[in-house]
Amino acid sequence: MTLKEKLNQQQVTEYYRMMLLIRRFEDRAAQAYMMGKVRGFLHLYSGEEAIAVGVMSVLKPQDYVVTHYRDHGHALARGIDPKAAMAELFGKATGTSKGKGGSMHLFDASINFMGGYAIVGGQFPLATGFALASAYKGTDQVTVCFFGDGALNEGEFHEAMNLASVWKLPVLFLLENNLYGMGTRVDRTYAGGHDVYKASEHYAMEAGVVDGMDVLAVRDSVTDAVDYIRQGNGPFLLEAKTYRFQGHSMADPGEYRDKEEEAEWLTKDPISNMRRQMLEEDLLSEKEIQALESEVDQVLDEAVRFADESPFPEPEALFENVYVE
Amino acid sequence: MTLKEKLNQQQVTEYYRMMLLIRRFEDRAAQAYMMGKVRGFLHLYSGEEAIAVGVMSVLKPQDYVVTHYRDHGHALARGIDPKAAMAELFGKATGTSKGKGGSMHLFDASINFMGGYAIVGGQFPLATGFALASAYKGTDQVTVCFFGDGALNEGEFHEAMNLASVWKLPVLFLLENNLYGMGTRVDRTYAGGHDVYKASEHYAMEAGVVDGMDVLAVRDSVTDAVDYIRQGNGPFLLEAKTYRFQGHSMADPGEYRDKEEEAEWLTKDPISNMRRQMLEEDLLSEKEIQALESEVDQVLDEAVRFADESPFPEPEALFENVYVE
Amino acid sequence: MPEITIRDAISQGLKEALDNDERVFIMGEDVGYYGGAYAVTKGFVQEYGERRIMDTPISESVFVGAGVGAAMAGLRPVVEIMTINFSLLAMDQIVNHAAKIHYMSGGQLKAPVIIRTVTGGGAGLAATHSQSLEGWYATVPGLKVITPATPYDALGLLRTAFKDENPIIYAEHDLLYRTRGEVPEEYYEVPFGQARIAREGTDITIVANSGMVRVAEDAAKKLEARGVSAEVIDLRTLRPLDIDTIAKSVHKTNRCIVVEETWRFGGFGSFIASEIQEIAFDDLDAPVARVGCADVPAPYSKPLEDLQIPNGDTIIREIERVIGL
Amino acid sequence: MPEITIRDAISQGLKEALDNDERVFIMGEDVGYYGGAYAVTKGFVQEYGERRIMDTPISESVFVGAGVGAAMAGLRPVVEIMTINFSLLAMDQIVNHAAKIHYMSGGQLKAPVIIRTVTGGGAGLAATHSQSLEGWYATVPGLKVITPATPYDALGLLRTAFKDENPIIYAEHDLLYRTRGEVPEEYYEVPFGQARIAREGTDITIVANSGMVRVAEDAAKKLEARGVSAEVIDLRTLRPLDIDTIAKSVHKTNRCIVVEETWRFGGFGSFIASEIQEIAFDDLDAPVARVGCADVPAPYSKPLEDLQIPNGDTIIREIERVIGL
Ligand SMILES: Cc1ncc(C[n+]2csc(CCOP(=O)(O)OP(=O)(O)O)c2C)c(N)n1
Ligand SMILES: Cc1ncc(C[n+]2csc(CCOP(=O)(O)OP(=O)(O)O)c2C)c(N)n1
Ligand SMILES: [Mg+2]
Ligand SMILES: [Mg+2]
Repeated sequence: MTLKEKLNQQQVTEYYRMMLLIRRFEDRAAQAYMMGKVRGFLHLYSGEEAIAVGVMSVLKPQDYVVTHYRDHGHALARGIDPKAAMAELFGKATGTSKGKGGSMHLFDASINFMGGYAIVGGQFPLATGFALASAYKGTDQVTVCFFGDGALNEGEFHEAMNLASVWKLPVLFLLENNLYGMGTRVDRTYAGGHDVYKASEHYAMEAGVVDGMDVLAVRDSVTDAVDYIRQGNGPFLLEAKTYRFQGHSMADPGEYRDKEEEAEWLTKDPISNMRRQMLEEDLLSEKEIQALESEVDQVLDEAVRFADESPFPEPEALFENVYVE
Repeated sequence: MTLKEKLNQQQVTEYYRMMLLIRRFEDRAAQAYMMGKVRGFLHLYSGEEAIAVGVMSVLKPQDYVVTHYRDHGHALARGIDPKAAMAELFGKATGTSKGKGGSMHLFDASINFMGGYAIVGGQFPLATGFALASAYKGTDQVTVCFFGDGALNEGEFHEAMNLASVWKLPVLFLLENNLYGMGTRVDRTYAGGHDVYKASEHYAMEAGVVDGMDVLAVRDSVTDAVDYIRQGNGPFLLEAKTYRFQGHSMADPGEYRDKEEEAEWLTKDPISNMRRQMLEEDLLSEKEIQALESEVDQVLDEAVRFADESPFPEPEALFENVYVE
Repeated sequence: MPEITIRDAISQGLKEALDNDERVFIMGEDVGYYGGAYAVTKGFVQEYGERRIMDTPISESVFVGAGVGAAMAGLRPVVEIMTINFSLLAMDQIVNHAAKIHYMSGGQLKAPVIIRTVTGGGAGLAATHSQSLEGWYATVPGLKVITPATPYDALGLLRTAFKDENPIIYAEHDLLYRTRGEVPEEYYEVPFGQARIAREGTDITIVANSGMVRVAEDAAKKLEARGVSAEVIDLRTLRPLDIDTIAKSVHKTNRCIVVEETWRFGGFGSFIASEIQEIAFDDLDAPVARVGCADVPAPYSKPLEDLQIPNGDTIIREIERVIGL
Repeated sequence: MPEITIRDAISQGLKEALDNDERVFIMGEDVGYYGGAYAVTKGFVQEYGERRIMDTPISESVFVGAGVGAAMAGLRPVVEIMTINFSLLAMDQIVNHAAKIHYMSGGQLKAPVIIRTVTGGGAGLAATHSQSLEGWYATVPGLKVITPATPYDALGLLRTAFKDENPIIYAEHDLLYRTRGEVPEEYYEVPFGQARIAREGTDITIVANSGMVRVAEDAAKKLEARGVSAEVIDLRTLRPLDIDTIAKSVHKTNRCIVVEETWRFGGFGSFIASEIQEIAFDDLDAPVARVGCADVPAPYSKPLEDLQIPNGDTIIREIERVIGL
């Protein structure tokens, strides 16, 4: 199906713009990391943008989003301010968490972006809790819980899937299956094989699978899943097939992956493919696209400048926010 | 099928005798508990005897057995000395663990009875370890890991099922589904519903289900499962449907169970049913059975006397066996 | 003033909160139809219904984390972990999530969850079921740790807990549930971080908490018979910790012994001892002494268990050894 | 003598064990084709094959427990937990199982497993990834806890670990991997429970371990410039703990400060401080001082992180404050 048939121009522009913003945000973050401005572990979302953007296009403001450490894409697509996000990566006082969380722990409570969590699987229990709160209050909020294929093997995946199903909680478990958990391919660690979404049968849960390199496909699948959940039917497991275009983190040369496999996935790049399609369908002209791209660059120039120029936290900040007083 | 067609007289006698030994061991333990001679939590295996006896009838001496805190039945069926087991319950120096483990933590390394563990689900990882060791060494040992329906919900169940399947470990996961984890019925906590063994599909594991109130049925199913495992095919999940005839522990009045449900299950008593069948088929006469029963009582008289008369551990024992020197 | 048990005091506090605050609900293993393993929530599900009294699957990590998540989403959950030994399975959710979310989010989010659990040994439950791990939690910034020793405090501290906006470990000692004491009918609260002088004295300060308070009082009585006047301080809360009250007492008595029911080797009491010798160095006529459990896993057998856990005589012996009174 | 890094020393120790003892194998997340998150096992899977170098699913509880089980079944597993922060997910297997099996079985079973893990902060990984939790493990009877600070010790202690029959936590500091030092070509071992005088001095004893040893040495250098001669003691192992060497040193210096890289509030160092003031009360010219991390979750931002973790100046300030040197 063409883009045109499915979307209006504004949507096309928005999705493309957001995917590009994420990709280029990651490029900036990587640069800053090389320059020593970003510390710790830095995990890039490049290649997986269609998922975050497709998911967020469906959600309402009151819905909850929670994810793991590879969280920039989810945060940006959900609407975090790129300046504040970049400042957080730079460890600055103007960062989303005042420099306390860093890349792996982005938060923005104002948009119910409930956090990136760096303990693999740690977000599962929290997600059931958000969903439990919604059910308890009787709202129609949905919680989206992003996780990776590596997290499938943690006990918390099982505990959360089971609890969500028994209690019919309004949560969408969104698996970003990029085939690897660090250096280990999913089929070497996960007994359920390649079609992971079938795990849901074990939990009497509805499930589906979608091409995670196609923002429209993601949007459609998530629309169905979220409708199902919002109608009070309980949880849903959606598997998005995807690939990360970089190493696991900046520290990872990524030698364990097959070059052919990498090349094949690169042809599925959600951004360059959407760009080509927009041109083919005359949705946007080359010039319009370039304008959009340079607008994104400006936003990111601004974000990096803001992050660079912002002050580090004052020493007193060390002791703030340990407790709610 | 009749008993006769399946077993010789010696086997019938053995199985009946062992089931009875377990039942009456539990009765003695309960009495001793009331008299304050057994402390802590005491969980009786009464009603579930056919499983332990059926399983152990299949195993070879070199196989490993591991279980949870409701462990007397497994230990006795595996061949633990009733005297040493009872002494352990009494906290005596002559107990299997010199009084250090108690009812929930029976061990007998000499028969590869690797322990009862009181943390629900705690035995799963250990079981994969025993099986891993066998695979690593290239022996044909099988590990049997007993667990309850309540343990299904722990993350370790998932982690162990997955690991065992991915690594094709020689382990039989033996679920004793007695419908309740303490006071909570399995269908209130487990999304997979009543036919729990189907969970195995998720792990690409073979599985089956058996009437846990019928020692022959258990024996047959376990024979198949163990053959499958010993041939190097990997793990197997076997669900035995059963019921505990007492409360969860001595502290539990058991008010949460339906009286009709209880009455119905009592009609499935593996011991009285086998007794009746033996008489009907003329396998043993009433007199022979009574002789056997009083022999069992003698063994238990002796066990209780031994436990009673044995000394408590000396104070120095407190500091022994903390470390291997 | 009416005399009630600690069990009743806690039940009362929970009911008040359920009655007054619609955001409050209780979840945990067998808190509903079983009535709670220690009967604290007996009758609750009948009174408040399944929406507010939720039996969970046996899956400590997910239901503790769900409590944290629900708290982050605006509710006031009370999560019961049946005993503190099982909290090891939820430790990641407590230490890496509950305790850190406020800080990592730069103060954007908070997790006001009350985690009730049962601590202590002495009931013949052996090594896996007799631990007092609250000292570990007390070392984690972001958590508060409450250990009531009287009905008055149990209720007063619980009321404070419901007003506090931070994650709280509320540890109830298994052997104290039947302890009786006076509780006023008028409303009162007991603030966190204010130790209680359980008994006044002039010759030595005995610092204790939870189950050890009555042991300390026993020692104090025996010392009195010898003409030694001991002051007993009940810490009430381990974090916040009221060092001032201890220091003030030691300023008067010039001698101090810290008593706790966990392994003396590395126990939290050593922190108190080390703080006191630092703050009150010039006041001390003798080193600060310490009493804790013998450095072995908890044994099952009664005579051994009696040796492992401190009693009044252990304290007196230690005072003789270290302080020479 | 050749100079090598700690990373190489550990690799060498592992290879020796793999070469000499067929029962030794290594398992953990990404220890194989990725080469280990900290590259300690780089090239191992190519050299020893998948049978002996096993990539596990991300499921800490089961693979740690499988190590315990395999050890109980006669093997000598080395289990790598990528960082000690993730050990919270395996804590039940470590604390309730590995540590207690020998005792609970009355000495029948043993679990000689080496759990290698990475500890410490300072790398900008923020609150969930910067903890030093080895002090908690050190309080658990049944475990041994090893914290090497030099290449010599890393190798020598590892060799000893392979000869020891108990479960061992071997904690490697993330910032020490590149630390270089001399390591003899001849075979040697470093026994457990024997602290090392890292630097001799006469005026004050600084007790440290792991990453804090070089920090202590830095302080000592600065103190020397002021004319204060500091003795630095490297504990090497937290359990067994060599209190004698410290006491002997304090007998000479009459002053002591204990430094550790975990929260000062309740840190294991307080146990050392409290022991020293007890044993060496009459030797002390000033209270035993303590330095640890600021009582907050680890912040991401560099200036804050630098404030949270002790450095040479922190130690000197504390000496001035408490001891007044
Ligand atoms: C409990 C835990 N174990 C291990 C790690 C180290 N670790 C960080 S990311 C990762 C791989 C996760 O893979 P996956 O879930 O597939 O997510 P992806 O990185 O592919 O997006 C590992 C092992 C961790 N952070 N937490
Ligand atoms: C980790 C953990 N959580 C909770 C408990 C308390 N507990 C002991 S037995 C039990 C129920 C287990 O039920 P199931 O597995 O079905 O075994 P059954 O008692 O029916 O044989 C519970 C909740 C425990 N021992 N360990
Ligand atoms: Mg992945
Ligand atoms: Mg059950």
